[in-house]
Amino acid sequence: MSALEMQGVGFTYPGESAPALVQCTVHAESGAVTWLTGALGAGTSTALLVAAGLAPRHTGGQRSGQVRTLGLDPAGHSSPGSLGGRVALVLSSPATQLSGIAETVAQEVAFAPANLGWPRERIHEGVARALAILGIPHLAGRDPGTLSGGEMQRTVIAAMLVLEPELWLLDEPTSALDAAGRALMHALLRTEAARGAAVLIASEDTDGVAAVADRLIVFEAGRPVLDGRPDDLLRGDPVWNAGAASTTIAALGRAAGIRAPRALTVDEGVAQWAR
Amino acid sequence: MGALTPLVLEAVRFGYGSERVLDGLSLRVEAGEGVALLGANGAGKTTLTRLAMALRHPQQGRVVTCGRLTAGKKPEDFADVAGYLFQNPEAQLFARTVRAEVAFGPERMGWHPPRVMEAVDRVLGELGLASDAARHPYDLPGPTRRLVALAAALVGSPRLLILDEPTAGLDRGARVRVAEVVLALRAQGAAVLAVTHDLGFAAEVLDRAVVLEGKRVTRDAPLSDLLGHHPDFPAPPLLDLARRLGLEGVRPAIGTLAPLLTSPPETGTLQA
Amino acid sequence: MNARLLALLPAAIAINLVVGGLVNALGLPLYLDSIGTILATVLAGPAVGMLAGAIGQLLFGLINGYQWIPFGIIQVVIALLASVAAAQGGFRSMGRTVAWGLLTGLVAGALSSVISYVLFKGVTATGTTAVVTLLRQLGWSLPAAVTASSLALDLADKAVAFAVVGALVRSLPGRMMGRFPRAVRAVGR
Amino acid sequence: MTAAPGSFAARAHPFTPLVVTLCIAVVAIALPGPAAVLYLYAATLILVVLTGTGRAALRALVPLAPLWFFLVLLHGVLGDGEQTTVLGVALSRNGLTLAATQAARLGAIATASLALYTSFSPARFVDAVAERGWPFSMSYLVVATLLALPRFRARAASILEAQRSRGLRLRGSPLNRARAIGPITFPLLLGALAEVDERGFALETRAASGVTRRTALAPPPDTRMDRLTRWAAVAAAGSAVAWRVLG
Repeated sequence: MSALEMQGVGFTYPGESAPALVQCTVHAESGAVTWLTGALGAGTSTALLVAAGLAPRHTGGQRSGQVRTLGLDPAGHSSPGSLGGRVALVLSSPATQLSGIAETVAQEVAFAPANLGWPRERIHEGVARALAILGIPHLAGRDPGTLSGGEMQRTVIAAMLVLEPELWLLDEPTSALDAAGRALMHALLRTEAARGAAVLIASEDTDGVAAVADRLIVFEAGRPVLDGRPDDLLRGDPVWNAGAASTTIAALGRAAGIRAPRALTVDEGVAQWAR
Repeated sequence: MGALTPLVLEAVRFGYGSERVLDGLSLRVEAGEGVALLGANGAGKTTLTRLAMALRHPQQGRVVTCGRLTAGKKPEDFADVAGYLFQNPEAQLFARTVRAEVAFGPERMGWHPPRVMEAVDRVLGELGLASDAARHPYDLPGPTRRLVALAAALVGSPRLLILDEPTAGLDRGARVRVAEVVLALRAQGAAVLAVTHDLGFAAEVLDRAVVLEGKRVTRDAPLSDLLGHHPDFPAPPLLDLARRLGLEGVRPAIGTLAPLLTSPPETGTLQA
Repeated sequence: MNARLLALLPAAIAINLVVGGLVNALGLPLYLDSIGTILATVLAGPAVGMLAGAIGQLLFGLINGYQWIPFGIIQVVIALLASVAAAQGGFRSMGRTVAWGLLTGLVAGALSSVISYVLFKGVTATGTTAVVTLLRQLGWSLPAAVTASSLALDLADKAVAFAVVGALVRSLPGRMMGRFPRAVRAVGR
Repeated sequence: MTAAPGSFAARAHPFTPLVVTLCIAVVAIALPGPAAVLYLYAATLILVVLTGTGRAALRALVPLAPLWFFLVLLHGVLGDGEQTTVLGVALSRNGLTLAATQAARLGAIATASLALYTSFSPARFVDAVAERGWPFSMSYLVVATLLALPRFRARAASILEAQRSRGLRLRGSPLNRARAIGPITFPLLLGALAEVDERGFALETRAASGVTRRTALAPPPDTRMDRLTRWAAVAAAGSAVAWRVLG
């Protein structure tokens, strides 16, 4: 069974006439990193919200089709129910994802486990572990509101990691991270997949995809149009034709009229042009 | 006015409460220059840009923006010569339409309606927002909304453009448009001062690096001397590639590099 | 309580407590300490508005002294009136909105003069008290002076507060409006 | 929100200062006459100094000063009845008594509540509520709003900066100033509403809605001293009310 099964899903936000998802079918497996990309408004963010059940339960609007998240219909389960703590969601703006009641980073990370009623010792151990993995034990006593964007993003991710979720849903999770933070984040996603979690990440920043993702799904107009190994897809033209983008170096190659398959990284680019 | 230096800071000291942020800082930004303001969090980068816009006033020393001493003046006294893009553009959006939002500044400055219309249409066109002119800013996706705020900073054709993290959260298409607009503004003689973590963007549109550390400027050098030669400032991919291909000195942007790299890989010749 | 309300309420309450300071920058004699209450009512119904108003007043009291807490009753009444206004389409046009604001101001002013007379012997927020003092000097009786000054300031204050919320909700983008079905009814869209 | 470290206010169970300050307010309103109320104000001042929140007594003077001034002006200077002369000013004797009673009453209430604010620790309060098994949404709303205030104030300040940088003038005719209300209030309101969705998503994912039993991360001890103090305060408040009603 897949961790996430979306079969022919349609979704329209309230107050909007155009649907955000149309006949959208996505399956994501445990133990793998699945990367979603597409042009602005192609539907990747909505797909994650539908997978989490937040759309339509939270947003309102109309959903059609079949959704099974960890075997359950997420729209029918509010968080304290059977999906509570099993699904992690990380959005691009870390400031809006702080709990609002934590005076320290440690309290911030402990927020969800405390809500779920975990025993105190397990919370303290989990918090220490999550902070260590994100490389921020030194921030444990800091006020989350005073952190830099990158520190806040790491805190928000630690606050999800502490739950040891079975399914990760990440929407542009590295927007505020520098190169080092991004590398750490990508390594974390691999570790989580190795632990057996299903990882879904939606990002238009495809520079790091090939090294991280097992699968790339390209969205266009509310549905997946391409699905394959990132390395194969990113070198070719279809990804561009779908309105999405490949890596910076591939973009340069395309602009320079280089035919597919194109170089993706600087090293490959040097080889491609310096031959 | 065209001959005036866009920004001069002389021996500036500034602090919040007892905490001193800048001390003995001097900086001069000439017309047409593109300056990347770099440094760790809390080094005073944003504070410096606030001093330039008269949002704060130095406790010692002086700040002259476009020939006007900021002392005793308010930010609204500089709205006609300087544009400021705040880190959080949501801090200013209030109007029903993108057009009205962008027209707000020129209207406050008392421009005649036809002139306002013309300037708004021009800047919306440049940023690719023409088709969104009648929409509510909050009906647009986040990245596009940031472009609206940028349009509002650009609409008055400022002599000094201050950008605080202009590309944070932008998608690739929007980033390219911002880069083009900023370069065009510089070509017209305006100075650009940007606080940014996005070194790729900086390498594309700016050429001077000013590093703040310990309350003052510790490094003031061509940006390309810094990128890739300092552990905190790695070379972004396009710059890295250009250097390794021997294209030193070419602006590391897709638009400028691509024409030099059009040869197909089979032939192996570089038409540089 | 659902997560949406947990997210909306602190924002509405903070708006009650912060907008006054923002408008102070304009040097206008307005408190505008009920915008969050009215907004929460229009967007999410009277119960949410009353909760926002009541908690807001409790926190205002915690920060500035408990003596202000009794005025929380006024916040609750404002939420009730705003919900009636919303149900009657009172936010449909600027004219209607201001009329409902004035009505609310009348009620709020009357209530606040009663509270300030009974509990504080006529002394409340400085703005009102200055007017009371002036009227006393002109020979008005204390209850009359308190009532008249409370009314005058509250009429203006609530009219502006309603006008701000009305103008905001009427101009809300479709995407946000879609999330708040009640608001659609209030402005009759 | 910081009491002197190690002081009673910093150590006490969060509900203790809450109950005590509420009881002081009840007593202040119930007590008749200037003498009793002045004693209460004095007792409150001593209490806040002893419990390590003495700063609150000074901070309370900020809202109190204008109230006191107007009380004397309104009742003393402009009051009716028998006159007396203080420092060459003719004042109403009854009015002065009324003003003094009310001033002390407000003084006790404001000082006590600011002392509570000084000693208030959000984390300890959340834990105390969680330990009793009371609804999490209650402590969440109080604490989330208190901690949101600085953020909203900062945002309000940056809105003013952004609009002024675009040429908005805050001075001028009343009409011009009234026209500026929209451009400075709308960004705050729109920004807050735009965030509601994402905040809600995050809170729900982090299991903040429908919490059945939250774990207290570091439950504050509720000592015998705490319980005694609370009962004593409630007894005092009850007696004061009884005295007022019966006597």
